[in-house]
Amino acid sequence: MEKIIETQVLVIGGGVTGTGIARDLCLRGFDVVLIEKKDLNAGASGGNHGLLHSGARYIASDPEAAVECNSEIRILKKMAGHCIQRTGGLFVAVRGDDENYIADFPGLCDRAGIPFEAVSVRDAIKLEPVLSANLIAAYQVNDASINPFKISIENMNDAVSRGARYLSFCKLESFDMEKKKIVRANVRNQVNGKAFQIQAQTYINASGAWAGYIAQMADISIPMVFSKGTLLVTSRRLARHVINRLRKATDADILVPGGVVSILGTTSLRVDHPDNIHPTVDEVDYIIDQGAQMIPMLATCRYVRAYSGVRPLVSAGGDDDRNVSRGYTLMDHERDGVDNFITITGGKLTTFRLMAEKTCDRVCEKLGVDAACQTEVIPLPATRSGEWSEPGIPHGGFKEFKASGDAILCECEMVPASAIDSIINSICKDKGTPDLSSIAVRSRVGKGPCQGAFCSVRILSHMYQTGQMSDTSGIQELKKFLNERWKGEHALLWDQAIVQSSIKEMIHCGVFGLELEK
Amino acid sequence: MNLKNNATISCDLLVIGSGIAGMVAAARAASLGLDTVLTGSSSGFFLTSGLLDFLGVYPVESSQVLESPFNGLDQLRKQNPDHPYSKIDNKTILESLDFTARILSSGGLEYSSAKNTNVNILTSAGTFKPSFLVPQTMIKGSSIGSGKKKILLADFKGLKGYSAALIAQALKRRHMDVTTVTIQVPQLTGDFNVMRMAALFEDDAFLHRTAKQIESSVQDREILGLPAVCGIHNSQDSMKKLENLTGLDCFEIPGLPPSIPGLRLKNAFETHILKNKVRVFNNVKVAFTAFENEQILFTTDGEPFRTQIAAKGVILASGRFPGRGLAAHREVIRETVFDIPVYHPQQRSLWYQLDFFSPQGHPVNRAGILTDSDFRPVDKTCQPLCENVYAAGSILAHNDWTRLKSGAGVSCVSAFCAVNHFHARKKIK
Amino acid sequence: MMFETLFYISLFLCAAGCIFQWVRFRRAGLMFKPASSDRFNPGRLYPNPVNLILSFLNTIFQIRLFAAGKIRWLFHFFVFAGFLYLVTVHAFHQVTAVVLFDYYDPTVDPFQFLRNLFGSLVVAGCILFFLRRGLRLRVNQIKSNWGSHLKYKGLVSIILVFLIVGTGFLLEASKIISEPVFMEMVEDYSDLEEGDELEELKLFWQEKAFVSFDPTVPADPEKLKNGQVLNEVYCISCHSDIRSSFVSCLLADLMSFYGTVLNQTRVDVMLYRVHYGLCLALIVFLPFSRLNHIFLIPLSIAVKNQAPKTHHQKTAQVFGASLFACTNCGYCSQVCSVYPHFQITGNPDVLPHSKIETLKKIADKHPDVSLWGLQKGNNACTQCNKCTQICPSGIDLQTLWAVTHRIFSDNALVNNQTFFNRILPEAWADLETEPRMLIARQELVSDLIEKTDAFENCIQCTICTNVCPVVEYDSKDNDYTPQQVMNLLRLDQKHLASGTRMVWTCLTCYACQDICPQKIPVTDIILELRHLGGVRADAVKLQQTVKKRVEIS
Amino acid sequence: MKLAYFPGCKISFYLKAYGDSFESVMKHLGIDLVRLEFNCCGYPARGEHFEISVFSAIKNLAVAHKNKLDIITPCKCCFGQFKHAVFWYYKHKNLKTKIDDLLDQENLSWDGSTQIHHLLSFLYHEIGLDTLEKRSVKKFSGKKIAVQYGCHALRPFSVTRFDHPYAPTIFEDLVRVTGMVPVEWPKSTECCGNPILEGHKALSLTILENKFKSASLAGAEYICTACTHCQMQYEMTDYESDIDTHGVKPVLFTRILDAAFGGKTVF
Repeated sequence: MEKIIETQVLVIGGGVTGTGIARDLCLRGFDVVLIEKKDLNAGASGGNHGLLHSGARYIASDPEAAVECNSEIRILKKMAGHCIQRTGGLFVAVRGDDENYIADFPGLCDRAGIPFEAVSVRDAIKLEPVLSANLIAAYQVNDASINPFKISIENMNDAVSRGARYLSFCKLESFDMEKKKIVRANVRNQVNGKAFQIQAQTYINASGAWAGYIAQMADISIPMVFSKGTLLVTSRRLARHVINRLRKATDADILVPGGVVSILGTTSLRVDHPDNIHPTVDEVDYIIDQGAQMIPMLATCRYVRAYSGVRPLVSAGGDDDRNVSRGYTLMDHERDGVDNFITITGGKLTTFRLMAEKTCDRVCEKLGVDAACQTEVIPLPATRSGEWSEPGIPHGGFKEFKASGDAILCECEMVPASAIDSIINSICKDKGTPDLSSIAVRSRVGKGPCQGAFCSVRILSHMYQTGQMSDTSGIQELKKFLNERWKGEHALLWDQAIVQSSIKEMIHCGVFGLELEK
Repeated sequence: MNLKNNATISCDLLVIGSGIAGMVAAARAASLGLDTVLTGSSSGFFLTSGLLDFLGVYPVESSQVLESPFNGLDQLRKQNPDHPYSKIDNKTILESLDFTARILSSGGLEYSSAKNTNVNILTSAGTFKPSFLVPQTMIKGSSIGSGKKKILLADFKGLKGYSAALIAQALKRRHMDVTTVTIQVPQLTGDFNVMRMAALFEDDAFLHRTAKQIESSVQDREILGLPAVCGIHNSQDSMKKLENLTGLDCFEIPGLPPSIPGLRLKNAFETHILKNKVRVFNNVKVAFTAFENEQILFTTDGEPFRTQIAAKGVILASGRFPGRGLAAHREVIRETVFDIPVYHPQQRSLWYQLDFFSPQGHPVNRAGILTDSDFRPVDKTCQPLCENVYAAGSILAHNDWTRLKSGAGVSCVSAFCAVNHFHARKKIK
Repeated sequence: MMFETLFYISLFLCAAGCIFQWVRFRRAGLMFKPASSDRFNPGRLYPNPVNLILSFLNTIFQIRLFAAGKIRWLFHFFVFAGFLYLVTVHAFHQVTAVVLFDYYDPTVDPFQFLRNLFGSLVVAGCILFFLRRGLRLRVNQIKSNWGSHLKYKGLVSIILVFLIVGTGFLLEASKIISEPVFMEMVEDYSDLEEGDELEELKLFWQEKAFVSFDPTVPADPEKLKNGQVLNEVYCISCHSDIRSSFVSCLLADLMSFYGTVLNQTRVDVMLYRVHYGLCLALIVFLPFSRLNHIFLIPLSIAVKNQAPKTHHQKTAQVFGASLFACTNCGYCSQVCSVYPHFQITGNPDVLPHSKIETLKKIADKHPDVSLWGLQKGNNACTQCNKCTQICPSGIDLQTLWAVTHRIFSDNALVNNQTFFNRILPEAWADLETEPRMLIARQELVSDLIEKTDAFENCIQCTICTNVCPVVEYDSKDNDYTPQQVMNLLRLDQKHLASGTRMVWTCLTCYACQDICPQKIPVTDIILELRHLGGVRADAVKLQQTVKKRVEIS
Repeated sequence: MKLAYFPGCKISFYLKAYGDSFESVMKHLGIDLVRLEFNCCGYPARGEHFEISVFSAIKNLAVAHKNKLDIITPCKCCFGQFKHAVFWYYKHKNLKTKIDDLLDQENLSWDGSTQIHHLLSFLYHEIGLDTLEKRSVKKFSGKKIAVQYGCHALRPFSVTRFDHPYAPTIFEDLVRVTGMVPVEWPKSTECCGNPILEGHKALSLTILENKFKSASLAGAEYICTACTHCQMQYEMTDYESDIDTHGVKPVLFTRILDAAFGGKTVF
């Protein structure tokens, strides 16, 4: 007999939109279940800059999105301030950039109501000494950086604390349809392979790039376009501000500070399928060469990781994916003959709250519930479980925690054993299975220059030693984790990075012989 | 080694690199009566396991673990004529490994092998690694491979990156009879380091206390596995004492760096070569300046105490990327001392496989320096670059040692042979 | 009568001055008394008689000064020896010469000659002094824009001495040429009336002893002969040949050109008053002038020799008055081992003679003291003992610096190592104020923490931590390990790194640096972090000193 | 042979015995020690103020250079500091310019030619073991002694070029000349603890105690030093009575040598 879970709303997809919707619905008093086939932010939510746009980037191509961004960034700064770093942003142009665009910029900003400030070239270089000497124009705007993992974790935590249920590693397999309605969702737990069913009044498809596949299960076709974007993470933070290239939005023109690193991106490459994407050497080289025009240091600095995300876009025809609106797409599938099914896809990290709000409004409408959105007024509470996803800023009281016998397990990002324990606890509380990957989502483990060479073994040993893991899957776990890291590493290996990856290989292949393990 | 400002020293042989290859080369040169200078940093030993592999896996594509390295050697030579082993006969290989074991013994560290067969050593990841020359403190562990022994695994509370439970679970997968015990170390609290742990093993009181803690877990156990931290300077004695105290056979399990067995190896090599009057420039980088009158001239860094070194021959044992013998740039891989052309996959996209644990290994790991049959680096026309420049160790091309499990073997053998060749050539003159 | 009254008044003032100074010295002494927690209490410091005698001999012959600087010794010796004679034999002749020598009279030889001789020694010494000052021959040529207050100290005293001796000579000369004095003498010591005989005596004194008569006595060899006879009858018993007072004689010769005018105005009486007044002024001024070193030096030397033998015991107490024995000669600063420190920073309080001056100010609760500068300067001291060895005043400077150091520590004005020992690195990193000092101090540094390639290659292998003796022995209290400090730099947390205990406990044994497989200059980076933290801490402490100043003094 | 004698700051007050025995040894060897007007080597300012530490050292070298003499010092820290300063002097071009200017004001200059000797390296390389052997009239056969290398001379090797930074041998060889038997003890190249004596006294003394313990375990009767700071640290036992020396006595190498040469030192 298969288990059946009953709920009001089922949210499919644990990205920033999905978790945002879950929280919004909970605040409106709904009973919510969220399923995710992997773990939080496994898709585009985890594969982006972590940039909150001021909107200035879209003033020419998409003025509407620009206005949205401008209002959302204000709300988020107020409501989720602890996930946001108020870095400020710069738009800079270098010799050779389109002068007409530079000239139009102030006017377009004014029209969209986006605050900006012209900065002299000398002042800009004083603000950010890494900028190229070829600078010809600079404007200051209100960009900010956000920790996308933290915002998802916090959203989900808040939702769970308000009664929502979060089921990770649960993949939707099919819908049971009856009379223009979805009556049940068939779900399988990816870890233990057990199937179960979820019965809901409304089903929300917030699976981002996978929205087309989910809709397919309800016999609905969404013309999805997959645009792969690749980003590079430097080993240390190069600039304090978000630095945008002042030109028509194109490749590798944004450098975002993310805690102690900087993130350079991105590219736009049409791919056929959102799964199994990874950065390639050619992309990496291209990004670096482009970025170096704006910030010469990018040509020589060290990168610790590259990663790719897939932008979920709904096709409107045309070839260049950048012309496809970055605005979100909300589809009530009533028009397609399924009454209780809504798809929300597309959009941007910056507007995730707005997307959740609009989606939930539609849910209320459909279910005839009169509840207003509250994410605009109720701040997102900060919890401890999001704490260790903060990039590398060592946490206070180092001495005390050392005196208490705590050991640092991840040296690069200084994550102590106690943090790992508390992360494991919170995963267990969500009925998840703690493993290296899920710990890595919730902390900075494996994200430093060693890319898991040491911390993987240390954390695994720690879990065994403390009995938090006790089966024979240890070696497989280790291999899986390292291979996941490897995806983002192999295209960046030269200079010091190749030294460190060689040492990693020395340990895990040379000494442990893990490649021989089946 | 006190040297005056801008001094010039001359020597028969300059060994660049203080890894296994460099150490063996220096020791061999000293044993042949050559006036030898050794440069480079020996701290890379901390990153090694302390095991001296010879050839553990071949062919790599099929992950064939070799019972005896000689089983795979012929096939390797046939399929890969550029591999360093293809340039040496079996007798010389054994001779050089024997030589290595002897110099380590003279440095106070015993290594042994199991009669021309590989020894499978349990690692702290719970895997078995085929190796050849094995430190005395680990050799007993090879007996558990049969699966008949009743094993007790111990770990120390607070020792990071090592868990008896993890290894035990991996062994259980192989249907072995294994139990675990965790030893408390009151002297060490919090985040302590391996060296401290290892130093404790030289203290008899600590050994007694440890044995006492294990006592109740001994029961029917036959063999005790410990992390490889049992003493720095006198590991064999510490081990013996512990065996007497517990009544169990003991063996060490190598694991994450910093590695104590590696440190012992470093100490043993250094003791031997310093005893044999090799002049050591520790942690000093040399820059090649010129070939002149059959001598090869170098300068060390550190103005104005810069030292000129004039050598009649050079062994280039500067290692790969971690040893800074090779430097990878975005487009190209370079050799750092002479800028010898490096054999490597042309495009960077071909350097690495998508799977980190790909059995055939990453093509970039076969990159390196091509040599003639005497281990002299060759240029594009396959002519030796210089009469008396030799290359040895991991810098040699076509040797993916992490997959082949051939790291130390290639280092010992190529260094040994390169010095022999140099010596022979010098005598003829 | 009036003169005597004035004399006693000035003696009284001098005594009062001495008492005042004694109180001041005691107060300085209190500053340097041992803390109750000190393990070594040397007891009270009083000189014993033997030491006093030894140091008295040193005072007379100025042996220490002779060792330090010959020219300086020369004029000191001239002035001191000459003045000593004048004071004992001339000024207080009633209690010295008159008692000792029954034939004493100031105008007979050898006294008349010796007075001139010693007087001229003093004058010569003073001239040497002025010349040396004027020609910048002064040994202490430390270029700085500070401390002009030091330059004129001692100048007042030497001018006073010079004036006293100068007026003495002038007085003597003016008496020689004085007709009224001559007439008084004739009245008192002869029965001569107006007439030829008197005329003959006058002529003799006019020709042989420069007395200016009005009108001038006409020359006549016959009368002169008679005058000589009269002189032998009446004067010679009390007046040796006037030429043995060689200086005054010379002056009299010169003055006699204006003799008439001078005599009419009774310049001799005037000069007498000036001379006497200056002497009284000297007496009153004595406790406050530089001249008090004549007494303080022997005292401080005697106490120094008295103090306990080991340095550790010595650091318990310093004799307060020895501070004031300093004459600011500057020899100490000249040999100071950390003089290059002063050359680079320009902080005068690195140098001993400036430090003493500042300490005096602290003892006097002077409102304008840079405690910070003094603390920095005193911390730089390497305790090489050179200043103590050379100090002509024999001040126990070595101990003084040690005690000063302790005073600062006791008052929470600690050195940086201790400062960071008490601070949590996180709090330190959060310190909002980026002190202005940071910008003001343009220093050259090794620049390792700014160059990412110095530390970015760290692979977190923890080998450095494994070989670090501090990590080994300080495991309980240590916070970040060496490789974690390197990692903090990678994480752009240099201020946090500079406040870690690791950085300030580092033994600088370079074990980590030489073993690092990535050749990261770990120790050099740690040293630079110390430098960075130190500069920032100095700025913080500078703000504190304003508050502390009140408490310390 | 004439050498400029750089005693360092501490000898004259804290460790007269070292200065006296050093001079006596040099006299035996026919070395003419010249005393010049030196200042601090700059070691105490290392980490405190980079410029001062380098400038102090270079100024001393310039003074020696003016007198056309090489420098010899019995102190490891002074030796290491000289080397360290020279390293930075050449590496840091702006610093060099500034220092050259300051030297110029005092009519000094330095061209890098001055050789810097430490007592041990001088004895080993310039005098030679044979000469020392010949001069040693008295032998202390069988006495077991642990030698204490000082950190700042040993490391970083690339700067100091003293001896192998982890497996040095010259001190042992020199001690053997006097007939003493150097013991192998793991802490011979470890720090004595002196640099943090003021700031972290307890820790400094713990390190010291462990050194005594280690030497005692190796069977040594004496710990032999050739560094002012090391010796001062070991002599802390005179002031801190609760330090357990495990019966090991610290002794200055020059005192042993002086006694061996038949000098005044009674050992």
